[in-house]
Amino acid sequence: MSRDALMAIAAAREINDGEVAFIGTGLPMVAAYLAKATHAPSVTLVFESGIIDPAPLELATGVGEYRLAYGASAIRGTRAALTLLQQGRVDLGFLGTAEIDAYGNLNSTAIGDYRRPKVRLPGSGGANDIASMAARTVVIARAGRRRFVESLNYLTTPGHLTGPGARRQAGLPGDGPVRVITDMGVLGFHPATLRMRVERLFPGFTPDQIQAEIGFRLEDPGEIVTDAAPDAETLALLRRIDPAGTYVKLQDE
Amino acid sequence: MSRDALMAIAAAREINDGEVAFIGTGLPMVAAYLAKATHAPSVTLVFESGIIDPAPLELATGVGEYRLAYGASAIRGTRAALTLLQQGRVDLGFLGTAEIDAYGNLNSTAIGDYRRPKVRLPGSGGANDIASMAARTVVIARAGRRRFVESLNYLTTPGHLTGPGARRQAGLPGDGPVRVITDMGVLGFHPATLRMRVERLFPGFTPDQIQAEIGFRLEDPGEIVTDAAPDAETLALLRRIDPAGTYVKLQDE
Amino acid sequence: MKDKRVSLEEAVRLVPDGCSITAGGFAHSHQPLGFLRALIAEGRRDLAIMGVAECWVAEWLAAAGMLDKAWFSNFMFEGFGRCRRFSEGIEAGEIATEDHSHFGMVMRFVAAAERLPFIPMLSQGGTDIATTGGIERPEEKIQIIKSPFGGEPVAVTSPLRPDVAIIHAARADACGNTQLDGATAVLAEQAAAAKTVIVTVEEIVEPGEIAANPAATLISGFYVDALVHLPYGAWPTGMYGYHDPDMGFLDDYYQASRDPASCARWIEEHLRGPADHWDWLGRAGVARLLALRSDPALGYRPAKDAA
Amino acid sequence: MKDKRVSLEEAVRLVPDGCSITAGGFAHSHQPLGFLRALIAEGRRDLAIMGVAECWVAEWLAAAGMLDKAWFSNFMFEGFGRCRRFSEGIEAGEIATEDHSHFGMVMRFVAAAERLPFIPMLSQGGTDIATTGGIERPEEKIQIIKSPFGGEPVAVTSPLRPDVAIIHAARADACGNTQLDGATAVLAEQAAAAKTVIVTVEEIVEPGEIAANPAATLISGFYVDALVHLPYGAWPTGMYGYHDPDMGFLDDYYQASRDPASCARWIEEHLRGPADHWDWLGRAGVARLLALRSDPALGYRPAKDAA
Repeated sequence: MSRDALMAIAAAREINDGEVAFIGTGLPMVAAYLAKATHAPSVTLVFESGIIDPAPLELATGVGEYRLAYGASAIRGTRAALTLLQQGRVDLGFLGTAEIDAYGNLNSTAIGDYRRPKVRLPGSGGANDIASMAARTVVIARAGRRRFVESLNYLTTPGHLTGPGARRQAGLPGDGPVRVITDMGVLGFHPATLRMRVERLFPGFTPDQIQAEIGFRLEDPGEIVTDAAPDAETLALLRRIDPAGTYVKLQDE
Repeated sequence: MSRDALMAIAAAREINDGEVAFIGTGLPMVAAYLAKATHAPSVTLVFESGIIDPAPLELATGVGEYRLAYGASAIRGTRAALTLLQQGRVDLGFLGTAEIDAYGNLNSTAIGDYRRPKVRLPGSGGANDIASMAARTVVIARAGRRRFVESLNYLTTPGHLTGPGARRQAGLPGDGPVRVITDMGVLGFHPATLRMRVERLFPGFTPDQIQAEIGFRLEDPGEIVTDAAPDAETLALLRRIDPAGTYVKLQDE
Repeated sequence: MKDKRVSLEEAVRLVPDGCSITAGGFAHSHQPLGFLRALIAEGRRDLAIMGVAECWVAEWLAAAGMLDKAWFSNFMFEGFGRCRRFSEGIEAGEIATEDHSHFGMVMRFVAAAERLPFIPMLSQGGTDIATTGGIERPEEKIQIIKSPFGGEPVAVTSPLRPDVAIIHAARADACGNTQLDGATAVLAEQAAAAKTVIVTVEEIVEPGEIAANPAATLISGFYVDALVHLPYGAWPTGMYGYHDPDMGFLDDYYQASRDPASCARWIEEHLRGPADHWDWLGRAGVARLLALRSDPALGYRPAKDAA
Repeated sequence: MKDKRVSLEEAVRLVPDGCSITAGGFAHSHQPLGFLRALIAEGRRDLAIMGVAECWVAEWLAAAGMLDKAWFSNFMFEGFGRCRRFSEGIEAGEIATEDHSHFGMVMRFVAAAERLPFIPMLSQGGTDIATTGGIERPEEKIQIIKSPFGGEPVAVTSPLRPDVAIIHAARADACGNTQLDGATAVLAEQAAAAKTVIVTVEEIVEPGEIAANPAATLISGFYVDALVHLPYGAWPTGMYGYHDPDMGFLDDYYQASRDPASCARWIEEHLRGPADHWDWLGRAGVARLLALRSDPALGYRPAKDAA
């Protein structure tokens, strides 16, 4: 069983039927089509390029890629897509990141000083907009102490900022991140502190193994669920959605 | 010679070639097509319905009328059309009114108290937007002491408000009215006071005759031009644009 | 997306007494008059309208005695004259008003749709629209503030959210992905601003027909709460690409509206009389309706062919 | 409207040293690379980019040593990785930056286009985007203010106006009424915000062809200062409905860009080497270009047919 597959299945689980989900390239796209093929047939997928609700014949390799446009019920521009976020029409968005802190704040801008960075990263793109304005967000990030850090080099994308109440003071309408899907299990946020804690484990992992890969102290968990291994039908679906394993390899390398 | 024709010709004269003009129903529409057929072939006409730059085969009887859409280079909605005004893309707009004061402020809302009016009029529509945001405007209004009043019942649409500097303080980007075309001649605004004065006379009229039909004292005029009677070619064009005399009768009744 | 199709009767039940409505349309074009007739026949009270140019909706609600309040920018009958019952209702103190420019109304809808507590705009400042309230206190609607960047004065306006938007469009798929041909008026902004959205359409089509021209989709299905298949649902106003306005029928109302008693009889006979939408259209007659049909190359019926 | 057609050489002269540019495009789609190649061959210095997703424009300007400053939201090569010369230029302190979210950039363009001294928006607040300036002082870019109506905190951002917008589109008439098929990225907002607008197009068509689908007109002619007929003007990025991106050619650059010296040679050979647009395309070869052509039913080239 690959970690990719477990992550994609966990991400698909976050999508409820009938919702509007804002989707980026990569694993979230595979997860979205997995959800649509299973428990969420009437989910509406929105992409920052302005493509709404497409029915692509092949997996697209980007949100602006032409094969993604096929069968779309509406195609506009980037402003229109992002305005859906500001309108509160988007229930759920997915995010990736180079760094993440205990409140789920993300850095995809720079490592080192902003004006003279050690590594310049691509920048927010739509991530800040999704994180600010979608009703809720899910972060997808492999565990690791260089990614899960005590203190970000740069806060690109808001999680819960400094904790309860901080998002409202900053004028952000969405509720922020509800899950962080790692390659070992799924983290959530403690309702009182809005800091991260373990919620679900992938088969074979323990909370201590996750903590060892996280650069800050996780809150004590509540009840923890351990996922069962995915069934053959789900894996077959993943294979059909991403036949070349472009985003979701079914075997770890 | 009809007063309609003189007014339409005077209105057409206000349109310069290459400009973008925001046009309403009625006499301004006839004037715009007269200008386009003569000295301003590359004027772009914009209508608040969202129709841009059409080439109608027949005179339309409204800015949202379907025959106006024919040949348009772009069709959008009302927000897009009005946004052109906010963008500063509109050089010139035409306005009509029930009441007008010495500064070119207009009332098309109510006669009497606003909450319990003697006569309820249709309301601003796009007029306030055109008057606020077009680079300049031209008002078309037959002379008369009940129309040209010392004090408006309600200020719907900004002219020069209370005089120099007032538009900037109210956040209005356009320069306001430059002409008021009556059925006796054309009024302008004194550069120092921004109050109305006579600029041009239609054939056979005197400044005193105009003053007699105006309910406030006009500023002393500068140089006054007296228009020549329109030539046969212009009248033929008017007839071709508005064959039924819907908006511009060639003979006074 | 989900199937949004319901019957006209079910859709009418989404408009309760006392609610505020906004309706699509511009001048004599694509006003949702088929729906409105059913609403008037059913009977409602104390409605408010929040409108830009849906003159027929405002007028018929006023004439039916169902209208209490109006937030609006311009209601008049192009080519005829004033909306008589609406205007006289205001003059009689029966309808309270709040005036705006067109852009002012549109921007209030946009602010409501986009969850913005205010939105800056460059018109309305300096006028009685900004300083004379009819329903709201003026400072609740428009203020002139200084830019936090450069200190320049600029008008800001507050959001305005209708309870229900009622829109007639050309076509939609079953999920409510909706298209309209020709000028689109304020439909997208009205649908995005309202809490509940009812769409009536000339045609319900397969999703593939929407997807064949996805740039023309004006209202995505996730905005739509109820979708009703209602051919000639704009009649007697027109539908670009389908049929012209029925100027004769509109004039018949306009003439009746000059007098309150004759107007009341007209409303009773024409709007409350028909048993349903088909009876409403049937009384006009097939020949009359088909004579309005558009020339497909022009999108309208040229004068020489007019009914 | 007026005829806006000029030669590529004339259009390039509209971009002076030291000016700020914004360019159309999204990921590997419709970036104005034909124009950019000519600009790089001609040589400019101290340019600034104000961009949303025109990664190839930013990267090639950086690689050619022509880029000083970048106001932007995200530049990366989807499917490849970082924009190496651009990123390393920042790391070396040669390119100053000002970061935004996509919506933040778009709203600054909208504010500039609409003459608004500020515009409210619901993202960017609470982050280093709002508090860490690279070119501007942070309080010049974003502030959190209280709504004058209800006192709620809301972020406002200031306008940002590029000197020149460079856009590649599908078709235009001679007056510059411009259409693009597929997702339209930020083209309309960029064109409206910039002081000077240059459009290059696959096809110049009769006005009637634009008027046949007037709802698809993205940029009206009065926004356009110069119009250049430049087939394959997006190549090696793609053009929806015309041709796919040339992933092989893009990868060739990406591999070269890993090392400054090999990258400099690539720029010299491929961008400064060709005599003109036709030589630039000719070196790629007709077979290669035609192998990218879209399947008209799909708008792209399906994998089984890919070059």
